[in-house]
Amino acid sequence: MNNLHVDALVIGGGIAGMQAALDLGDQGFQVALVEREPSIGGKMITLSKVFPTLDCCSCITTPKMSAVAHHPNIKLFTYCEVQSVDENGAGFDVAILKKPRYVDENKCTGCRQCEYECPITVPSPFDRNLGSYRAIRVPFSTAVPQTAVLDIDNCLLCGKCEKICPVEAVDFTQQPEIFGIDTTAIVLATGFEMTDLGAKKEYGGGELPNVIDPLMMERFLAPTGPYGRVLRPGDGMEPTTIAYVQCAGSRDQTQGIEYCSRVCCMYAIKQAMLISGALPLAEITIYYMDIRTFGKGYEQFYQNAQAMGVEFVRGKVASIREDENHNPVLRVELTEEGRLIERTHDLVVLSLGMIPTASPQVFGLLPSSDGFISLPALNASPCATERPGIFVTGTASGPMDIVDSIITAGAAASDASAYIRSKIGMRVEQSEVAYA
Amino acid sequence: MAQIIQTQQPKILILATLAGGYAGADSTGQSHLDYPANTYILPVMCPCMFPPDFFVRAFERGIDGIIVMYSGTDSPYKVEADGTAKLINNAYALMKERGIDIRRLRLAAICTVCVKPFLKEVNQMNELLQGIGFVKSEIASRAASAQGAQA
Amino acid sequence: MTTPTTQTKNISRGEMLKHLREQHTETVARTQALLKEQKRVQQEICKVLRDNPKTVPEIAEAVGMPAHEVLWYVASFKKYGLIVENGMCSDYPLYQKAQEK
Amino acid sequence: MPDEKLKIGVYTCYCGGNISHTVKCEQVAKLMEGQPDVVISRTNMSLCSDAGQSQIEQDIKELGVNRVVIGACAPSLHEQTFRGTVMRAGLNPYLYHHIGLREQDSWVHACDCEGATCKAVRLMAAGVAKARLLQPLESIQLRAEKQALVIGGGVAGLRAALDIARQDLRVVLVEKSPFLGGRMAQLETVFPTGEDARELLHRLIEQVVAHPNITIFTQTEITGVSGYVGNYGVQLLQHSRGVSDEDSEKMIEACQRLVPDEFNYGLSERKVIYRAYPGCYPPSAAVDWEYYFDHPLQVNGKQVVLKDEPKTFDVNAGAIVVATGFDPYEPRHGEYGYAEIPEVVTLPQLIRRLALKKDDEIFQWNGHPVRDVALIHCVGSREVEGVDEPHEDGQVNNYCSRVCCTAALHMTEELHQRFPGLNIYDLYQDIRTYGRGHEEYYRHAMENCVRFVRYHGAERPEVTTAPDGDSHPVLVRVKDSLTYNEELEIPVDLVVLAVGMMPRDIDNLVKMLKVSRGNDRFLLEVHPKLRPVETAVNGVVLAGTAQGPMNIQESLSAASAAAAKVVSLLGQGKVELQPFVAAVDAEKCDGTGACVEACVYEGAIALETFEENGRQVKRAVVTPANCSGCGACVSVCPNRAIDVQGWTLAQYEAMVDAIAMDIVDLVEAA
Repeated sequence: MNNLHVDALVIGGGIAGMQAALDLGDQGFQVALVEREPSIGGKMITLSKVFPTLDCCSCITTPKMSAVAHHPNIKLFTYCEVQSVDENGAGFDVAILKKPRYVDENKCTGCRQCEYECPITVPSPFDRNLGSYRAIRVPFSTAVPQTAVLDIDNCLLCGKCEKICPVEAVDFTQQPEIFGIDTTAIVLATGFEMTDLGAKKEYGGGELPNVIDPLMMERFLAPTGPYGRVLRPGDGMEPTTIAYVQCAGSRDQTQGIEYCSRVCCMYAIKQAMLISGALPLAEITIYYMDIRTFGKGYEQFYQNAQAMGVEFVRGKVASIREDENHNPVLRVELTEEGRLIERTHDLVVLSLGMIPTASPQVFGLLPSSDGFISLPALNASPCATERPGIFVTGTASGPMDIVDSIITAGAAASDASAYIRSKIGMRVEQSEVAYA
Repeated sequence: MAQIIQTQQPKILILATLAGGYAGADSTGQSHLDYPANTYILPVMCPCMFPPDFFVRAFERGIDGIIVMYSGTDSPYKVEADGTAKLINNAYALMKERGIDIRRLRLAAICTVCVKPFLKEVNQMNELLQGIGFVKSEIASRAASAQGAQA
Repeated sequence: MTTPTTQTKNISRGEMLKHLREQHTETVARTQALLKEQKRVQQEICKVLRDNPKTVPEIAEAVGMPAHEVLWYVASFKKYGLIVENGMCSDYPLYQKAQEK
Repeated sequence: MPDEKLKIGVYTCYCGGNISHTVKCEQVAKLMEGQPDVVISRTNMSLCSDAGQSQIEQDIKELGVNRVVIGACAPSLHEQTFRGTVMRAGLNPYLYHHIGLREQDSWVHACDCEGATCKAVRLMAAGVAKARLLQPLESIQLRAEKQALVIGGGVAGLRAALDIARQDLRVVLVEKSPFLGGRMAQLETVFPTGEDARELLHRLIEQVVAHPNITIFTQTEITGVSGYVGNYGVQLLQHSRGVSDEDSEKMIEACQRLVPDEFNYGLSERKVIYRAYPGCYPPSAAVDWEYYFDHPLQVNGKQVVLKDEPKTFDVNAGAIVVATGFDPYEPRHGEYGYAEIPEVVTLPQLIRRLALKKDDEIFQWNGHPVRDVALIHCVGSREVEGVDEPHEDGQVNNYCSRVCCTAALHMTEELHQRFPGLNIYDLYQDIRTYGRGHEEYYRHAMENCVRFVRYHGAERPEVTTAPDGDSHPVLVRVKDSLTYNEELEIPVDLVVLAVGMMPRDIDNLVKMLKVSRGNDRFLLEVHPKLRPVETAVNGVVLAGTAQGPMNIQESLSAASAAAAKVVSLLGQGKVELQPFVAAVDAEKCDGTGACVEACVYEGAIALETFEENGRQVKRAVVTPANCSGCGACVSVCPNRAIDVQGWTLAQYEAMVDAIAMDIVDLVEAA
């Protein structure tokens, strides 16, 4: 096993991981970035536009993806998973599983001829399974690297892709490989998943086709989304009344998720504004208990949404059923009026919360009671974990939005670089001028 | 290209500083606020680089109105505030000489978040130009009347 | 290093696939069934769309499938250029067969 | 190179629909094909993506494109990105011109697709016209001072200083007051851990003080800033401490003059020779010169009058971290009865008061026992223009201050623990306990029978003095939307205002540093996601609450992120500056000296004598590192012999001509 040596290993290629890698690389450290998916970009690259600036999300993410791929100090490993992390005195030995892409990364040019040729169509998780791609494909249009990946579990093994590939990149002989990276410090940026759409049975998520999760709505609003417009997935209708149910996956003891997921208020408001832009006649209602628009410029964003006519209704949604036309019917307790009402909408978005993606045990760490990595010194070193040399950033350290993820990425890079320097000694040359 | 049918509109050139007006125009865009499309914004570092004849030349080529959106006293450049005002005054003198309505040139301090002032300036200039018409006809009629006077 | 690999690959390409098929008999059987089903649905939907553009519920009724499944196929056909959107009927976009290139 | 044939590549970006929804990009691209010297004109869904960038690289390499024109989002977002792209393809990065078609076209002319398209065509044609005149430029490399200046000795400044120092850079930490610690020192415990605030703070201060790379200046103001990234020159004015370590006790004892103690928000008094709090750093007392007024002291039988002898220091710094912090919102007189009714206090005041009376078993205020308390959220936060009264500067605080909800509920927990019988009414709009472990405070408050009352922003609670003879001194009137807008009249003994955060009065510093403020008046970052801690001024970064409301954990993260930026910038000991400085065409210069006269930058331009054909001639010579690129010299040169590189007059004239041209002519040209 030929070990690669780096100063820092960043695990996770979402926005936090990319930013941490860039901040470390810019300081002159050698960095390896490991991503389990075939492309970096994380959750952020799937989003439409981002609050509070309403910048096109791709415009913020893709340059960072590109910068990571081209950075002279960053080595990128996609489609790789961390197997184990062992201390070796000077740092950590990390065993990494490289999953077979069945495509030679050095040869593939991302021309997609294999994808067009492949006869099997499968649901695309990038589009929350509402869109599709082929069993062999470039994961999405802005993927980095622009390299195809073959999904062997859905492959006919017909060999058409291999035949059509102009550069002979398809390689059925690939096998899973384990390789090692030894590193002085580790930055965990393993990110989040949405809470389960079906977790709250009475809301009908996963059962009712027109009750969806917010990442689905992100895809509908994105220019590259599965329908190219906002349609409800039940029957392809352009919805005219859309409801958001806030705290559908947070602040809920019955789901075992007692914390606030921090982003749901803002993404619901943002999506409401974007829907108003895409469907000017749409009526959008947000059912909420507390609106938490606490970030810089966020309160004004909320006020703008109110001015645009987005309806904010304070109420507890008790249950959702559907009528004979598959329209979701919400039973809502209006807390300001003290009565129960029923309202029918064309489409309902459950504002789900965040749970951590990776189990911290893989990294020899214990989770806190909320499931996220425990932060033993959050008011002194907010990125430090229980294990010296391992730092955490982004949503792996708790729910947070993109702005906060990017800030904590800088902080983790700062903490990690101080740690690395204390371990490997001073490397940067001393300044010529002494301070008087 | 027949789809692009040009409706004749007066043209407004906006020379906007990167530290002021240009960023203000970007802020206006980020707020998705509408203003007329006959506006052409060129970024400048500091407008005190333009000699007065630059403006006159632009009018003669068919630019109907020019707004210099500078950063005023907030400028990162020491000379911008006073220097630009002086240059604009010199340009006014030259415009008078050539018979160009001096209202066609405006100096306005626009900051990075000056969305409302930005819109006000653009709309005011646009209204003015709708009233006083194209610069080329103004120059032509002045020239004609000058010729007439000579004759 | 590239050349010998390519050669080996060339010689054993057919055998390699055969070997892999043996390894993945279950997957292959499943995906073959899936392919058959996808082809059938594609033919049916394209038949329905041959003459007039239709909405997803109309297609669903014509082919006897749930509307949400039809929508998934329609989105996929649209992505890969088999069908195109053409106007709206009330709140529903209309789809029709793409012109053969 | 000079004779190389021009080959311009033009790229019009859809920006994922942001541009193409309004601007007919394909038409724009088609028209650009016909512009002079254009060899390729393309559109792209997302030019900034890796695939988009690769396309440009490929065209440079394969088609020999040697000038690149891009129409996309604002240049502030991606001009740098594409400079990198063309550079990777082996082209000089300044042979590229960027046009903002999104913020300045598609987003502002959404209702006028045709007008927006015409505008795009003219702007792109102007871009091509400029591109034809672009010359390769080399960035200016300057030695960077491997030292950073950190302004502010609160938790963010301390953390930033420590993180920078740990990376082998030197740090000068400047604090205006005589003591380190900032606002965090005024807290007792911090949420959500309940740790002792000053103990945490002191651990950080100890590390900062012990670090050999950090020099600390207390009682010091910034009086001047000059220079630029890598080489800022900063003038410091340090007031005398007035008291040495050894005679601190003696002097404090001798001092008789009292002033309100800002550490306790005016709830107590302190001497003008003082320590902020026991255990503060530096440990020696200091003189508060603002209120000292030559107060004579009796020391060892002698009368002593202390004198402030301020010293000035010049410090060189490659980068500056602004960590000037916040002020708690000070309510107006009469706002919720503040400063008129003695039973109305702010939350920070209550924290100090409870700390001052740590051992009290009974909660007393203004002489009466406190049985019922009303806590009002969002005081000085979430104000609405047109509804809430504007502040002195005419603005309202329309932002959420982020920390007050958790801080207020943290307080209810403390009150409940210390005074279990206390009734607490919590008047709020939305409870924003968003952080990890914050929601617990909300849950505990409900378990602890805090009575929550929800008011609407437009109908804020009213606080009045109760009529004589009432059971309680104060009445709070509020419409409670939790009980269907019932109008409540709550008699209480104390009203606590959960005040928000205010940007500090640092106008002088803002002017000196030339940084800008946002709509909320906090200091403004370049972009919340692309460059979240950097200001528009190269080398000046933000840390902590100077940028906006944050809690301690967030301030620490922001400070570390700012430190990472500073280290990236200065770690190599050199910075690169853009080459946009004046350059003289020696052929045209005839030494009038008009440029030298017009220039206000020291050492930027001078006349030098050269020998030309046996004659002594004077020619202007620019020193690039000192030139700001303002161009004052350009407009005064009678011979057009001087230009700002990359922004030449000829380029502007070419752009003006392209804009002035009729579209019909452009179409014909195509």
